[in-house]
Amino acid sequence: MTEYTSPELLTINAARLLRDGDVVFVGVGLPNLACNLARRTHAPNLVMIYEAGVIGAQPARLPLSIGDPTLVSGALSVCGMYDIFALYLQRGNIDVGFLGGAQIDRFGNINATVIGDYSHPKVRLPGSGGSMEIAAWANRCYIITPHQKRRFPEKVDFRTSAGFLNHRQEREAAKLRGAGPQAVVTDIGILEPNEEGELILTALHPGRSVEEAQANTGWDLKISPSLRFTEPPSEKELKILREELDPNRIYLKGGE
Amino acid sequence: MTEYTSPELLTINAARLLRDGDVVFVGVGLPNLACNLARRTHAPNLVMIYEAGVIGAQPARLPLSIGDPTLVSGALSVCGMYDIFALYLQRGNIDVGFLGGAQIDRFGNINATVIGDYSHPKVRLPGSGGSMEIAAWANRCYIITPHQKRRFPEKVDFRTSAGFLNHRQEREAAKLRGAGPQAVVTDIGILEPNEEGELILTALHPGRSVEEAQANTGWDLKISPSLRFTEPPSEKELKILREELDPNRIYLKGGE
Amino acid sequence: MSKLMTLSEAIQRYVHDGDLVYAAGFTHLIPFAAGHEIIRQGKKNLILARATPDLIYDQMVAAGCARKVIFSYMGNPGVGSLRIVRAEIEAGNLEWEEYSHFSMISRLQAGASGLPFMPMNPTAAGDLERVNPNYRQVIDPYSGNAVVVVPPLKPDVAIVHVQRCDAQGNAHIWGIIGEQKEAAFAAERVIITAEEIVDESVIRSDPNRTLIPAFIVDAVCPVPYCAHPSYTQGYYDRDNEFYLQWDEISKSRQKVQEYLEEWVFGVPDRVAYWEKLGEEVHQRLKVGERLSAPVNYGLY
Amino acid sequence: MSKLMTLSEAIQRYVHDGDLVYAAGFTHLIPFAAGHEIIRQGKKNLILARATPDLIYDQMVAAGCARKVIFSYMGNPGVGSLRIVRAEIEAGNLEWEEYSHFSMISRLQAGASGLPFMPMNPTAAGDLERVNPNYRQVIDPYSGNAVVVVPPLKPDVAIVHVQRCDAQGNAHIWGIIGEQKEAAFAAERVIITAEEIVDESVIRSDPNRTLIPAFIVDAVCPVPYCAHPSYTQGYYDRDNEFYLQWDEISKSRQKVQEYLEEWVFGVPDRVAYWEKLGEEVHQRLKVGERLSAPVNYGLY
Repeated sequence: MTEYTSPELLTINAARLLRDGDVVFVGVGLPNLACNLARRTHAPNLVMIYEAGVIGAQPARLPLSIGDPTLVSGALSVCGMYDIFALYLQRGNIDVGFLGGAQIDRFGNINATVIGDYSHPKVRLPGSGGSMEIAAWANRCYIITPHQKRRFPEKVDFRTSAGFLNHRQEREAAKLRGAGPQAVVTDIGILEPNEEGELILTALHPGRSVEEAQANTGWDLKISPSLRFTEPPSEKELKILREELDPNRIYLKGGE
Repeated sequence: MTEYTSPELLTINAARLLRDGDVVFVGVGLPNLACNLARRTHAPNLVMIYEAGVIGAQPARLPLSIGDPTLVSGALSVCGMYDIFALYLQRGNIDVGFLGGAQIDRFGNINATVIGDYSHPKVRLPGSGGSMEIAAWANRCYIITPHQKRRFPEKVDFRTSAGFLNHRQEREAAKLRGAGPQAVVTDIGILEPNEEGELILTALHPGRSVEEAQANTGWDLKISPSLRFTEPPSEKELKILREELDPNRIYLKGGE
Repeated sequence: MSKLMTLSEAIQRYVHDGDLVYAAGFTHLIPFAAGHEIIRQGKKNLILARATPDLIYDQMVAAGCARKVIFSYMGNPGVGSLRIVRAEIEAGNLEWEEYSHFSMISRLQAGASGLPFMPMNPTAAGDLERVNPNYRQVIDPYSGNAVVVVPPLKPDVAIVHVQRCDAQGNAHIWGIIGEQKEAAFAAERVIITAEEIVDESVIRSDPNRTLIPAFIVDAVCPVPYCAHPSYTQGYYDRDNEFYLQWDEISKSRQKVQEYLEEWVFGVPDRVAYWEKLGEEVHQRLKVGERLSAPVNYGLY
Repeated sequence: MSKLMTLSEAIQRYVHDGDLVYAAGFTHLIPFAAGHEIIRQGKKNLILARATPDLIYDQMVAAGCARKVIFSYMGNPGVGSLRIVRAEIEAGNLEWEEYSHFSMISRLQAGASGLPFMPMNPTAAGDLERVNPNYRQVIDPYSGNAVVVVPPLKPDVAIVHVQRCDAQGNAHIWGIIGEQKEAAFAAERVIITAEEIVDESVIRSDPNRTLIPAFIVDAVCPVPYCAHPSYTQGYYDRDNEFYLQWDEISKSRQKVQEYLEEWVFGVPDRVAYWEKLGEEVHQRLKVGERLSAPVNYGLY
């Protein structure tokens, strides 16, 4: 079996969640790599949209920031920020959003704002950016994160963006456009919401265990009755990632 | 004294109401000529904006419609219709709007919609277009119209756009951005609102009389205590109109 | 994925009887060829929405395609009345729903943005709000003042004519851009007609010029001269003479029928229509070149 | 009427102590030179608003120019934390007011449109709305559902960097256009900085490219390389290395002061700053040519 790093594992599993023809709101880093990997494998018709207002970018290099000029030169379309949020996201034109945050809780709610009290912050985080809206209005959301107990509390300190709130029914009552988080891809496995909207373990990566997942989760993590193992990263996937997408190992080096 | 047609008289008197530096929402026809005349005389820094979304046009020919391509080629800026109404007009960036309509009443309200009952129209007119908003939000509005009794009823059949409603205080209570109609230029003279917002006769063109004005107005037209006569069209004004602005007499021919 | 098809095929597939149709354009880029094809295919009971109905809706109403019009200015621009629509309204044969320009465009903006309404500052005129129950009020929670709101307009199908686009539907538009972008984003289905189909590389050379992205587009139809007697900036002039002629034609229902017979039913498509217009018209509407100064996007 | 003046003069005339300043740009076109000039002139008690504060606000906060920040994402884009702003907030030394991207931009859109609020669909997250009383709700009169609204943001002064404009301030912008247009229309005063001042004829060759019209502009300042370490599409690259360096510099207040001494107070203007950066940096940030395909506006 081929060796791979934790970011490679996360990226490859995220890529597999994308469907051909999906319109994706892309961030920099691993989601960007995951989308480009999906395009080169099973989803050639993926439409990539950057929150900076860029549609159909053909970057000649890996962008450091979401507003990199390489995303613009040769793109299909560029529009302003109001339009990208209103005409694309709020209108319901986005199939998939990627989210991240310092904390993700039992019902998939995300904290990207503050650790501790909001008015007297212990750790002040960058804040919502577009994630409040992406979490609400993209048809499906995916979260990519290392699996650590401090990142998975029972309840987030601050709810920057909505998962299923306190129960799937609560989200449904709020009449949000999107269906909420569909999967959390970690370096141990994959969590997905059950009928109540609670995140449960539905897959383990090769070599990882249920006990490991539970020990690194801040709530009593339930296990899906149909728990499966993910397919290990293939030679092809690793080759595309390493040789074409991130040859300088900017995002894919291990040891995070 | 030089001869002139009624449209020439209207245009020249409208032009004189404009101030240097005014930002004007321009229609086709006489308002367009009036603005161009003002630019060539006392208001070289007039900014002309067409409701089609064109700013700073330099038309090489007289446009038939407000969306003529000659307005676009060589303009300073072109924007969409939402922006021209929102960022320019509603934001308060327009100093002057020109209005017209089938009926103008005692308090400067305008009907451009229907003669008779709205649901069973006797005469169906084109409707508001932008005039509902221009009348409300431009800082000052001017109306250019032939002086005829049927055009000046006591009360309009349908209030397409607001003058002073039933009294200046009523308009003020509505907290509209603009100050309302400031003058109605006719072929007999000029009407302006008094303290109550009622249109009264403030000026007569050379050779016209108070009696003539009153006979052609559908309400008991009051006369300003400081009634004046307008300066007759000057040689210079007529020359610019006839030789530069409408050499083919498309808008300036008499006999209306 | 190419979406290239003939206009006839696109109208067949994407315009259904009873649809709310928005054929976009403020004087500029009005897709007359699409209106003519709708007439030829005998579509019925359409709701025709446009800020400025222009002659194209006069013709579609005359041909019996519509049961209702939604508009904010019903005129023959620069000429006068829109005689057929006006007569049908006055005769009680045609439903109508009416707005001011900004409320009409605000409806499209709400539809394009996925909002349940758009607010507008009050105009105090009152009568249009009284006769059209789609106008409502909400209270501004900051000042306590009333604000006027209109609901989204979401056409079943928008038809948008553009200067150039690629086979997927990424479209460059310049000149008066009216409500083209908003109509496309508000609509469920989008038909693009284009003067030219260009290689994707032309589109990619100037992404800021792309107002409509391919993924919201259903059909891409190459239709040179689609807009005549309206115009396409940089491609041909507005046929002001025809706008004046229509004012005469539309005084008589018989002449209107003759016009439709000859210029709509009498030609199979826009190529034939344009040829039939003849050399004199072609020459009259020809325009010279006035190119934009290029901008550098940079190699990154 | 020419509004040409030096950046120093523009900041002196149009930025006052206590002003709400919006230096626009989403990663692209951030007017760093204007921020540095504000620091040099020792402006105080500013309220600094930006969707993405970026390093420019970190530096202005470090220099003691600000009493408050308004933002929606407070990070060093692509790198991590904005250390100075963050530390000052954590220490209780700096007021802040916080939004999501769309609510921040909706505030500008309301300000630019002259509306008392902009509606947004609900996000249900709740906590940001709880801690920021500027978020309110109104009831959609069509469905009865709640809609979230934010009030207009009307900066006292907006600073907008552009690729090219004429001496009056008619400005062409391309590449990522973020919230430049909205900030300019929302603000009471507008300062334009430009890579190039071009003849009016260049602007008039492509009116659809003009996002900001002169009549809302107060000052036009020719400032080549104004955006470094941010970038100007087609003119120079983003200095990603500096964004990484700042992450190190900003770990130490002493190093930050040394940086300000050397690169802000130690140079009189942007010309000197750019020269001081030196040939290696100039070469590294140079970009090749990739021109837009021209469009024909036509001679009419």
